[in-house]
Amino acid sequence: MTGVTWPKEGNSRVPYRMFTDPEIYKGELDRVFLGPTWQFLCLEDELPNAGDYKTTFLGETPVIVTRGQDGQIHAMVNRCAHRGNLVCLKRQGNTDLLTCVYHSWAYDLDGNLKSVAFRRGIGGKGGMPDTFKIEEHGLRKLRVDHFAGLVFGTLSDDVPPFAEYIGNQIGERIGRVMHGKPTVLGTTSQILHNNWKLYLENVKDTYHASLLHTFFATFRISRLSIGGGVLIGENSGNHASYTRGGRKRADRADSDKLYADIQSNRDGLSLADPRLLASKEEFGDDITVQILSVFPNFVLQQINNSIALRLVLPKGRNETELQWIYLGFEDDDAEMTELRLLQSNLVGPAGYVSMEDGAVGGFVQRAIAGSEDDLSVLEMGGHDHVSDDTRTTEASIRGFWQAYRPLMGL
Amino acid sequence: MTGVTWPKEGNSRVPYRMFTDPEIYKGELDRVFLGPTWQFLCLEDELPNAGDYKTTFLGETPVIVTRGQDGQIHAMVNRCAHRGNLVCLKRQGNTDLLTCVYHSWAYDLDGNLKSVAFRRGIGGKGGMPDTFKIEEHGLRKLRVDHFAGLVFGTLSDDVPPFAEYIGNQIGERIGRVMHGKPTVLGTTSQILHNNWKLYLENVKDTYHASLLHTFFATFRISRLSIGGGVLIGENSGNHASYTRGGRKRADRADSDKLYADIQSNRDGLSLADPRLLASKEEFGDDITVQILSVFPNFVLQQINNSIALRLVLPKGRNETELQWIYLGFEDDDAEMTELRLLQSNLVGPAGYVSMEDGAVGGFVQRAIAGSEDDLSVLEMGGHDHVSDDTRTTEASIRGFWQAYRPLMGL
Amino acid sequence: MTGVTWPKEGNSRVPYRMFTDPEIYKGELDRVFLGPTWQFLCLEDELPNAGDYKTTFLGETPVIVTRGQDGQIHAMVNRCAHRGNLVCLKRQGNTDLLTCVYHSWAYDLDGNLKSVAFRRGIGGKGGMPDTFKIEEHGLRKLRVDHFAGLVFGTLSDDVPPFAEYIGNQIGERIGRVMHGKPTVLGTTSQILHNNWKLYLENVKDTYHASLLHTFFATFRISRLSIGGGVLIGENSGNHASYTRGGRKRADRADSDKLYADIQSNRDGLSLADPRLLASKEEFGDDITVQILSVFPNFVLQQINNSIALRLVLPKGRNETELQWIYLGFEDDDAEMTELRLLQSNLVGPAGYVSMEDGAVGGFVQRAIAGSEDDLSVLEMGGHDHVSDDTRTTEASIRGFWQAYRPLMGL
Amino acid sequence: MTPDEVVRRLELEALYADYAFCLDNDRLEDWPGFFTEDCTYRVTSAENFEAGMRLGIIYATSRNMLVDRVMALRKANIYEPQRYRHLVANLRIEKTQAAPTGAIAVTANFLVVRTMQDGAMTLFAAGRYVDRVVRGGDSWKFARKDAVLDSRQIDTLLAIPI
Amino acid sequence: MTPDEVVRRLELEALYADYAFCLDNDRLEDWPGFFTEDCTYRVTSAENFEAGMRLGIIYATSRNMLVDRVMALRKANIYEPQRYRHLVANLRIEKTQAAPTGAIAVTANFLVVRTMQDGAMTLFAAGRYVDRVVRGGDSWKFARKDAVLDSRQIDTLLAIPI
Amino acid sequence: MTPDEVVRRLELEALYADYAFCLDNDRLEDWPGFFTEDCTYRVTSAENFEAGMRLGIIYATSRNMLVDRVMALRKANIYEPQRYRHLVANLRIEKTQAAPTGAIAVTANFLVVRTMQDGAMTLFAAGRYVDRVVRGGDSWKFARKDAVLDSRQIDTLLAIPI
Ligand code: FES
Ligand code: FES
Ligand code: FES
Ligand SMILES: [Fe+3]
Ligand SMILES: [Fe+3]
Ligand SMILES: [Fe+3]
Repeated sequence: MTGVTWPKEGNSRVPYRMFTDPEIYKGELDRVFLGPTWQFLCLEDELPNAGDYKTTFLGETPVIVTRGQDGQIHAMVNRCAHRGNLVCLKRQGNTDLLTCVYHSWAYDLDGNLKSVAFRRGIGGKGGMPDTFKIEEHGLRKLRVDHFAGLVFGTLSDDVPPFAEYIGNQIGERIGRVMHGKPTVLGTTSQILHNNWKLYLENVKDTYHASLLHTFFATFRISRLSIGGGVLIGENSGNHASYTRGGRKRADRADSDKLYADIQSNRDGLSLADPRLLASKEEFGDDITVQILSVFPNFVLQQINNSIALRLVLPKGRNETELQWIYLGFEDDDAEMTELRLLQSNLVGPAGYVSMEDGAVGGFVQRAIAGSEDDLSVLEMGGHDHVSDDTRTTEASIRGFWQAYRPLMGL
Repeated sequence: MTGVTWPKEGNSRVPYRMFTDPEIYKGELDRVFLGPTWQFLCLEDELPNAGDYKTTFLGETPVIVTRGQDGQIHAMVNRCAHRGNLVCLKRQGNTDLLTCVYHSWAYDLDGNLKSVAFRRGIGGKGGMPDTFKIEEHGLRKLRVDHFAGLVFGTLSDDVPPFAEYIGNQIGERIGRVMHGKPTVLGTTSQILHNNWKLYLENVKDTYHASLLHTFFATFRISRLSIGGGVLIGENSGNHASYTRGGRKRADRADSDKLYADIQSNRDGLSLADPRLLASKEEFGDDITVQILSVFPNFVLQQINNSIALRLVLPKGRNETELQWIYLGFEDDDAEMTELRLLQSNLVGPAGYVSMEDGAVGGFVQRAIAGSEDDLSVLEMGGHDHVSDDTRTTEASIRGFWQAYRPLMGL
Repeated sequence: MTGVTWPKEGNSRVPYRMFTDPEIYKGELDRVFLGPTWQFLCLEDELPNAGDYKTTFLGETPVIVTRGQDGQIHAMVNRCAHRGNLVCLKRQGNTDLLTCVYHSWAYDLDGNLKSVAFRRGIGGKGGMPDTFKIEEHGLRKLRVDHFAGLVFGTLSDDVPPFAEYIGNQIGERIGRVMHGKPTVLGTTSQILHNNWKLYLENVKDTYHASLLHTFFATFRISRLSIGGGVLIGENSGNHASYTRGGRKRADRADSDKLYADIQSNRDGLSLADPRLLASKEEFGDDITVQILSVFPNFVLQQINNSIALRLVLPKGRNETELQWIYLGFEDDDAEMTELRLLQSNLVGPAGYVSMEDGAVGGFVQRAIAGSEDDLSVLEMGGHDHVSDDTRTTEASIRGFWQAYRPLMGL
Repeated sequence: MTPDEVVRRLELEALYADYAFCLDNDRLEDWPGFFTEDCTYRVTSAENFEAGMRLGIIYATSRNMLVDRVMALRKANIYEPQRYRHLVANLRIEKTQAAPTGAIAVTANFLVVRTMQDGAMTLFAAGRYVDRVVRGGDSWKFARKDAVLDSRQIDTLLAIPI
Repeated sequence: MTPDEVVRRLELEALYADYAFCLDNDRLEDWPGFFTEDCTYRVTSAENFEAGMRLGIIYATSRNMLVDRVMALRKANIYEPQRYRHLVANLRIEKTQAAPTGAIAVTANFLVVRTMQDGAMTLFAAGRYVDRVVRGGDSWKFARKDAVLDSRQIDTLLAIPI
Repeated sequence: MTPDEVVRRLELEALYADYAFCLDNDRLEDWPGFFTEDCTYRVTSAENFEAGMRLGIIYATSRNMLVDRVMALRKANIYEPQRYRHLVANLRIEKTQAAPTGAIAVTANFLVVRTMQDGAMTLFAAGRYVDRVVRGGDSWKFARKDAVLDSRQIDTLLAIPI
């Protein structure tokens, strides 16, 4: 689409231009975010009652999600069919009718135009011409699909249903975490000074975790030397990585040896208040960390008992909003809730094992200025993008590009 | 000029791209603001004495307006002929000579270059070559015209004189308001996060007032159900809308019925201190509200006894400065002045019936992101752009596009 | 390279577009700053010990400068060969290895890749393929050259050695000022709201000093009527201007006459505490002010005993960072140091004779909006760019454009 | 500084803290209570203020007008959810003023940061209060308050008072 | 205002000044000392706070957890050199509170400007402290501190506490 | 806190309020009067300050040099019309200091918002004052004032002092 020709090495090389070029970015908004992809809209439980609504985005396009009178969830572009005003101004609320403040055109919760103020004019003067058909002027509707209490939307008619889009393996991995009726413990958001794809690469990057996040290695929460692996979906843009058996501190010596030369290792550190790292077996499979992504911009995280959804919203070619929704489950007892709240110190903008991810993308963005024609190197674990029972690999990042390139014609 | 082809429906459809495209914006700065249009510079009375000057803009191009020794008002581009420095740094002042601070080149109040520092060099060395002709290096001059105490300027030689440009009807409407020697009661300014044309559409939008500004309807100051209409000039970019007889609260019941279903209606509200809405018959024609615009970016407002000039300055494709100059007249008595000051609460950045206009353009700008190829619908009152004695119409907005499109070759 | 055709008048005209056009700016980053030019990196004495490093920029490209184990100074692009992270996050420091925080790839002080974390994978799984050659993945290296304790770098293999690049005359002028082992007295930085070339023009503009900086003329520190001149190097982008005999207040009357009509002259001003202007003969040649520039963006200043380096860094087409490094010499006594500290009030962001330079470029940038097709006039002192013993000339600015245009193909 | 002056200064600092708390925490209904019944309240720009122009962006000549302003903000006007954060500092009591019972001229500097529902923060206003306070029963009230903004420009709109 | 109240108010103002000084001048090791051993410290957003959601961006339920936070910032976490500048003002002592010896509810407004090593300054945070202070020996300590940020968005990351 | 300490703290707060008022309201001619005759005044960056580098962006070693600075700003230097708004808070008096008559080490945090004539506002400076004040007759004066800016970057220029 844009003068760029992809390097012959395929997915193990990425031109830095992909993170800086305004044309690429404009193309993505259209071809990826308004294209054949599923994007997270909300939790079913965020809209319990008819008339509940919240607003979000497909890329930079504002979207309304509602719970209709029919009890179903609907989604539409948040742009009035008259002169383009935002129909919903609040981030969330409850209403019978979606009424645009500009000229009071009113839509039902499915986005159908119901009334046009002064449509017939006043005293026989003014008003809309007879040729105006109210049914031709609804809000633009999204396709909506559900999975494990999560709601996704798309503007594409061609993309397969969500379950098919993610495939069985990834589906099971989502189900594993969403094992109950979710309750929102809180939300937060970060502004990242980098292209959205640099954050996605970071999420899929099983290689960096124990190296960049020295807290991980230092307290032996997760190390590459601990068992684990990465699953890559049939649609290679979807992935799930996992760490196993973190809690049994097997052959510490060995693993320390492996990390000995690596700066990310610090010795002799221990917590004055260890409650932070106390965790409870919740999933019955001894998987202590699972990071999962659905192409293009949704992340589901489980770190011990800390569970969070992350939505990655592009805000320009070198700015990104990272939204966090922290979850518990309805049947959590007080102790479990407290555990989740304490473990939330591990993640988010101030997270012991995530704060670096808020900055590293911006470092890359700054470093590649003036090097748009250079290439990043993605050869860890080879050149392909298949599941593997190691995390010492960049396979799932290559999988991301494998899914991304055809959409962009690259 | 730019890949855009206008929709076949003509002025009753506008591509959202018109408000977002950087090429369109660049084209406007050149073809509209530096083109064959008249733009407000100042009030004659703002520059009472020879040597008085103030600075303003044609689009983004800085301009100086002066009162010359000849008693005439002159205007020039505020850019030194030497190396392009701003000649006037202050927003207003008084001076004999316009001296550039960079190298002290000095211009007279008409913009003619009068002296070049060290033009002959020093001790026979340096200085300007003999080929340098001082008379070839003046400031770029504007054409200036006057109407009812208002001063307008243009860089075009082709645009007809101002009176002809606006036509008789609009001219009378200006004269009606500017019925005395104006005095400035104060000024303010708003930064709007939208394309300048979204604000112009809003000003010309007789349909929105009583719907968006619920204060209007709630206190029955102006309703579409009250008599009124819109005048559209021969140059359809100029308009004046008016509300009649607001003060007699005729058939309140009827009108309440009309507004019954509309959210903008609130019942049972009354002011604890009604002095705010006390107004005085000033114009002898029972017109309580008149909003007038001169293409492309000047607005004259009368709301009861609140009179203000508004200048709409583009500051990028999605930012606009809205400048307000509040007026009274020399022969106002103290009571009338107090009335105008109190009624100024109706307008401006905190105005009871205008604050929404400061935000709604920004809402549209945000809503149309990712929908540049969609169209806004301007069918209220039909498809043409002629005067009508109803305000339930978007005719004057269509008139704006009718005037705008040929300038842009659209 | 870009639709621009240069005016037939040659270097005595400059299209304002050169300061506003995004394409021109992008071209400069590549052709000027990453092209065949030498740019200041640091003082040798800023990196006294092996392992010392600091970071700076070539244009917008981040650079690391190190003192290697070999005692030599090395420079490389500050971008990891793996996935493009900034290798050095701190502005300065000391280290044995340059280790990237993202995945712990480690480089030696010359920029050679030394180790890749988990290169061989773990337990026979993952890791880099055998085809990966560590020696092919170092940091991109700069050529480095030294002159009079100053370190310069370039990414070009073709540009001649630094001494040749500046030529003898300019070289002598640098040596004259850098007469000892420099010590840094302090640093500061200014953000200028103008294109970087407007600041370079200002530095080379011997015509403006006593006119814009009225403090100069008012206190008779430097006047065009005092002896002086400008040297222009064989590479006409390099220059040195000088003022002679400022301290003997010869024919004050004459000179006052010359300045009589010029606004920059103020009479009867004297300092309540004259210590500010007390200065000491330091260079034995009675040159009180010398301003020197090396193409494209380095400045060496001597004003009385105030010595400073200035580095001009582009931060976008209309923003520039101006970095100052104030110097003394190791053998300065306390009195001399105090003298330099007091005289530093003359320069920098609050400098009596430099604060105007921080703003005037921004004034030009604002003034030329909408006048991109107009031309600035550079005819003071004629049309050529040769050395002259007058400062009433713009010859060295024309020299700048003479050096700039071929690089840009203009 | 006499003990009375000490107490007065601290009471006035508390007054401004309470005033800011009211506006920053959506207690608009309490806001008119900080003023006398016949108060004058105005938001204006330094430019207008120093030119002696009486026009205000908001101009009220009675406490009831403040009540009306709140009512309109609650019931009539439409604006996006937003909140302010006032920082009021550098309180000055004009030396020339009479006993704590009399009217006192007070000035203070303020910054107002505005935060929109999506989290966008802007430095919305900087300026000074030029006030006249009087002792009303057991508390201090504003007989006159001019919120003088340094800037002539308002970002988008001014809904919540300053 | 009684003499005791005068002293208490000024002591509390000094407490917040010392607290800000500690964070703004890289004295992180002193920071836990401003809290009681069983303190609760939380950084949260107005949105979460007003929705009664307990989640914090930082959430600590003991002074030792603050010690651990400092240790991690010093030894484990990686972030660019940066500094804060706190402006704390509009201190309010809830009238309804008991004698200076007992626990006192205090609120104050703050701004935090963050400056990076290259000189880039941003308005990083605006909000209010909602605190409970107790008399600990000869000084005041925070038994509970909620730093409630007006914005739901954090620029890049939050390393140094608020 | 003794009654003397109460009075001293409030007098010093008033001093900083008066100092800010002078700079924010174009009373530059009054500015040198806040200093002792042999004062040292400096505006510098935290980077220089902490590196022990003596260089100042402004560096004056006498009140007369401040008088000269004002004269130059009025008569010689050219800069666009602009105004500052200082917010000074978090005043700290070093405990270790002597009686109110002696010299006192005082620190305070400041923000300065700069507003240009067109209305553009920027957060111009954030930082701390590191001062030494002495009792001069019936008022406090600065024997030394270091305005230490957190940022190494100055936007455009620094004309009006901090
Ligand atoms: S824009 Fe929505 S009703 Fe007009
Ligand atoms: S730019 Fe105006 S005199 Fe040189
Ligand atoms: S980016 Fe540097 S090690 Fe991976
Ligand atoms: Fe990570
Ligand atoms: Fe309106
Ligand atoms: Fe200069």
